[in-house]
Amino acid sequence: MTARLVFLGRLEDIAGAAELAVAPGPLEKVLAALDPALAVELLGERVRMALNGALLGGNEAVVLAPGDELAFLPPVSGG
Amino acid sequence: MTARLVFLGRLEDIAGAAELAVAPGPLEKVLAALDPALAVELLGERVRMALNGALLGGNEAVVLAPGDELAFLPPVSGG
Amino acid sequence: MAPITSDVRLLGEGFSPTDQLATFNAAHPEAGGIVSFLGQVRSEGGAQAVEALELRHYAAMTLPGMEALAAATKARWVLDGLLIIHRYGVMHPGDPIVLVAAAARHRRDAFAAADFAMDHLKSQSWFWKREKTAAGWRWIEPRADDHRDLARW
Amino acid sequence: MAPITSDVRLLGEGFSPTDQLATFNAAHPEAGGIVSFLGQVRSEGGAQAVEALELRHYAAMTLPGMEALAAATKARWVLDGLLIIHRYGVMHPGDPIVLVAAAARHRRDAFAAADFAMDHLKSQSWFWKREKTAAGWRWIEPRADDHRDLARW
Repeated sequence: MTARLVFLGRLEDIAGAAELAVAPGPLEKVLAALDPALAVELLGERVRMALNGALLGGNEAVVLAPGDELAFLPPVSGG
Repeated sequence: MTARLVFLGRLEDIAGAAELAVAPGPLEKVLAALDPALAVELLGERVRMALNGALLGGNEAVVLAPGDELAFLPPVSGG
Repeated sequence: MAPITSDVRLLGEGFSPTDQLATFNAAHPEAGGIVSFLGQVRSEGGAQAVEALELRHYAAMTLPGMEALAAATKARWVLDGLLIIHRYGVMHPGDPIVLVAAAARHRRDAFAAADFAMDHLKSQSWFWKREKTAAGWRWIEPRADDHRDLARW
Repeated sequence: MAPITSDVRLLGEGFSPTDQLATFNAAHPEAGGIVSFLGQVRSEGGAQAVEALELRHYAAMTLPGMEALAAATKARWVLDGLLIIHRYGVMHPGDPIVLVAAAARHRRDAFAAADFAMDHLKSQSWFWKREKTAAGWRWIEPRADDHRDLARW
């Protein structure tokens, strides 16, 4: 079973897809398998992450388990 | 031609009418001709007066001319 | 820039706040935000319940005062449009009393303008109110809150 | 006292703000005052005119965040009812984006609650916006104003 990356806002356009199925494992390993241009954007300092709908603080070591959903959230722009 | 007194809010109930035609002349003479119980209410410190739609400051000597409309305005109670 | 429109009405008959607001919204497609306030006669149970409310006005001053308030409101905030409708006469629970709506490019202007107009309508407009409960009709005195609200501006 | 009702919706389709407000008003006869905010896609002319606007949301977080905001708003002011409706998807000039309404016994609570909810929806809710002009689609960055608005509370 895979894990999923979810790209919000302009990150979806950069990734060319709203979601991407990836092999579970440590985040750095997951990112290393992506297009480097996309990986750089995902690691931008204004991009936050949420694991299964819960916002991460930014200092956690993230290891994706099978079925996990990791979302990359650029700054919100208001309704 | 007479002048008119206009009674607003609870003053209308006390006067028993919304308006009263009076002989023109100085205000104190006009009030002296009214029921004393009504005159006391009209002179209450929270009652303001407006002559022909313009609020008076309270220190003017008011002399009613024929056709004048003098309104007695108790404190407003909001919409 | 087109002149700012405003619409100030003193009505002796009931009105539909949502119809009025729909018309106002449709007239202001250029506004990003519209804030409205609807004040209505409260429906409540119990011995203190208000069965009817009467607002009296003074023809020579009430509507001119509302128009002056609208002018002051438009002068103070950047608005696309302003609507002020106020009832007089006898009203019953659920009836609308007052509707204020402000349309503006920026949300904060619309909120502040509607809030300002309501505080002044409530405390400085020429309306006298009496309420009917099971104990009969009673004239309402000004509330200290109204004066505190006014001191905010 | 009956529990405070609140109605929070995230919609992918258009809605009628005045119909929604009419329903909300009818549900709150006990409230003396109802404040509403309607945000709509601006209609403007010129080369910079927005032809379309898209809001994207994140299913796992956007509606739960709006519900948490409604709970925080109800906890902070004394309200009879609260309505929050927000669109996502592609919208065009004149289309409603967001409707917030707060019903309260006291006017000030209704104004503050609607204002608070809007400031937080604008700056803290999980929406991403892009606009289409003659130059094509462009993602919108957060505005400094939104953060200033939030610092008020």
